[in-house]
Amino acid sequence: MSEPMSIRERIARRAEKELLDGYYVNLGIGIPTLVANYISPDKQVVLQSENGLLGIGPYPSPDRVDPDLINAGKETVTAMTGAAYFSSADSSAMIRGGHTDLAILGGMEVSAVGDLANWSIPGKLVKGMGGAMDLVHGAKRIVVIMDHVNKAGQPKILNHCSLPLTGKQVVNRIITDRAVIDVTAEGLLLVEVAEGCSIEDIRGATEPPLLMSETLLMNAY
Amino acid sequence: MSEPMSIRERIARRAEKELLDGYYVNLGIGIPTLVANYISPDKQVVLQSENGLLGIGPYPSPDRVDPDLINAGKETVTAMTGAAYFSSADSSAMIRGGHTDLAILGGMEVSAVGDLANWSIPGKLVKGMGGAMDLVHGAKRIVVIMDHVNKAGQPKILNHCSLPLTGKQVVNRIITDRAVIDVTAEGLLLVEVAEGCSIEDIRGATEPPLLMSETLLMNAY
Amino acid sequence: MKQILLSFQDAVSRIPDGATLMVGGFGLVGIPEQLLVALADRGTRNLTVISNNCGVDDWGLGLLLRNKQIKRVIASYVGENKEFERQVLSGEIEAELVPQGTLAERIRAGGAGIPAFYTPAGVGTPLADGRETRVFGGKEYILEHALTADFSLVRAARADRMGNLIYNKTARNFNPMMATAGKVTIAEVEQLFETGDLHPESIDTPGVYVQQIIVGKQEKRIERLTTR
Amino acid sequence: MKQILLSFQDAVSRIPDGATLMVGGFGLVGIPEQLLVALADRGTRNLTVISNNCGVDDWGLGLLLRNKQIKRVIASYVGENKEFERQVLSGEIEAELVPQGTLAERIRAGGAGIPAFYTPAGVGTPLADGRETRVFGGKEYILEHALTADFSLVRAARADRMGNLIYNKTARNFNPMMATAGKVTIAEVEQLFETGDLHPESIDTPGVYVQQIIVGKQEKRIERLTTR
Repeated sequence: MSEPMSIRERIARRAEKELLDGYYVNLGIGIPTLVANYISPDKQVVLQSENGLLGIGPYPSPDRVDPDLINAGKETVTAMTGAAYFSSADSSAMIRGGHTDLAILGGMEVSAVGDLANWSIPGKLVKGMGGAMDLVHGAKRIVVIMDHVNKAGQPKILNHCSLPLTGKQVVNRIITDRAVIDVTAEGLLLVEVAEGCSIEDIRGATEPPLLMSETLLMNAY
Repeated sequence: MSEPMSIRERIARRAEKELLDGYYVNLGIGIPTLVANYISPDKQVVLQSENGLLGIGPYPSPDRVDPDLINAGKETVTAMTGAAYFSSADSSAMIRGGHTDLAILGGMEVSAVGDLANWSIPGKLVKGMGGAMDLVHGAKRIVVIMDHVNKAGQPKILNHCSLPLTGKQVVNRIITDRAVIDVTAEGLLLVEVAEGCSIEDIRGATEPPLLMSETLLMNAY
Repeated sequence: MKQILLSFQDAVSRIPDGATLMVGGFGLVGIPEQLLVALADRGTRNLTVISNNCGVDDWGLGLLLRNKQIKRVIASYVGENKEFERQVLSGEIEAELVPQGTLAERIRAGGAGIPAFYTPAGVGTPLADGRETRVFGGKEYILEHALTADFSLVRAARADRMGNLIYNKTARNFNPMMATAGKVTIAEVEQLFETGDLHPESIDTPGVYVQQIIVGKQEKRIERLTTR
Repeated sequence: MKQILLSFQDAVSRIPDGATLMVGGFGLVGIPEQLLVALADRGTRNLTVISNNCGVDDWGLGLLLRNKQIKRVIASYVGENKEFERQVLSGEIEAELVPQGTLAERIRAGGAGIPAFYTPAGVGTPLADGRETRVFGGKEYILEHALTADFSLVRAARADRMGNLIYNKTARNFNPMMATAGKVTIAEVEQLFETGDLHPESIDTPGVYVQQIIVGKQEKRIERLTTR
């Protein structure tokens, strides 16, 4: 139990650095939601929830749980001071209209050109796209966080996605337990390598070729 | 001054009969607005204002004027008990979406098939269509109230409108100082004649041919 | 002024087999709990349900799924509802999965007299297969059509006798748009107030959109209790 | 958190000649009074203005009309503004008259990432000449495109430091949509509150839409005083 937790935590801690002071941010369901736990107190970041809340606060103490107050992952939450509630139509207008600085989403597969698949495995799993298909076109920047390889050890960063897409050419950055990779016009660019990994490890676990950043950071997180 | 007032009053009093108990109604600018003054106290009618109010109340007493509370004609008004405020987008959604039982609008010209012109006289007057073009398609029933003839004594109910249209085939009923005329699939149907007018008077002041209602009321109002 | 219903049995009795229903809520939050219980009890069949998701296996729309009362679902998320997922995968239920923002906007359009609009969500995905797309300002969009329903079942915290509704926190979600897009909107409310007791500037759903009101005690089951 | 401006001169100083502005209000109600006075004083020219109407001859947008600072107007109503009507008839000003609901919806679409939608308003009128129309469900509709602006100038009753806005009564009108559709939205507010003083369920415009706030004393001139 402790090892998977620490991988999730490593990814979440690294992803937190993507949140800049003053940002409005949408965190997807799953590991992305965990990022909120690591937000530095010297940043003012406002978290948006698709179900109609701008300003998600911390999880409530047990005596302050309000069953009518949840995030998009259906977890009970609180609202921060200065929050606002609105309908799902207003919420998606906010997302689609480009008013979110950053969305951090989970991923099943990401392609060399930034295609994202994260909502369905034909014949096996129907998760539903929820708000992800709106987010990938609406948020100003899309960061996907996921394990670098799947349970069978196969790459999740592929030349072409095999699963049904969530959006085409929408991902700006991929953060995994092993590396940070940017999607650029020239191709995938390796910008950071996690502690304990070599460049060759990353290359071996990533299907498309990787360009090396001139400012590549080793042991970055 | 007293004669034009009494004509306006006659039209408004007759138009009031179009408002049924429980109706949501939009009254256009001008004579239509006057209709509100004659609403029978035994009917519950909710008046909608395009600028974002459902439940227009009476004009305020001088000491209760709120400059932020006006109707679509920009007159200071009050809100009735049980009113709601909303944006112009929500207001037009309410109108366009078919949630208004009746709209009473002023008219410059109405054609034999129910075309309405009421927003512009090319080269002479630019009034603007305001909410009328939304109302003529959104309200379940459109009643136009106007003088039967223009200042030159010429018919305003015409075979074809000469002025720019507000909407095509949108009018259900015309109420003038002289008659009530329904727009039907067979043509214009005379249903009521006002006091002091004969059928021949109405025919002479109306360009299209008129069918006679089997229940035609003389001296109706 | 609005019809105040006295029993949930009565409230759902006019919903015929084969009706199209919009059902408010996101997860279990803001769902018309007792209307769904009554609908499950009544056994109304062949329903088309438009809702963001389908509750859990034993509560909310999950009750109707379990009884196989639903023929077709338009939703954005199957999530953790195992029975819903099973019925979708086995083809027992027809499911149209729609991006959440598109679903919300299609419902809003239905209530607002907008027959169709363009949105970027779904472009380049299997959702766009065979669909009409169009480029505006160099970007590709999909044409989406409005949704309406025979009945909208919504849940509000407060109502007055004019039908004005106010929702609590994130229980607002899909309820306001659905209230506008149902031919008949039935509001299940926690509390009914006299007209004038609700502030006109705080109304989320003006009374014009609500045809019937029923007061219902809410269990407000929690799907994922998360605390500090 | 949001930038609180201290002078109206400063507030309008970044609006360049040729800018497209959305200006809230309906008649004189809900207009950003002092921002317009400052814009008239500064003499910024060749403006494109999107607003429901254009104030009166000596107040609101009328001040800019009088100074011939406006090149083009997109509005739904000229009404009783004589100078506006004179400039439109003489061709001194380019005026695009748009049905009020279409104007409101185009602005909402601009803020909501909807590039275009269909509406029945204007079908069969000169507004439809040369325009793309389409039949849905046997009824004809016009394709309308979204509107956005370089700057949106809105007026609210209350704001907090997060930029959340609450409007007063019918002063809400076009302000909420315009706040969403401006690249930079400047909110002229009657009162500024500390964060937390406004109720989260009563916010009309969430702070994400507001970039700058300025507190302004409002004259609230009345166009048509009507009393019992």
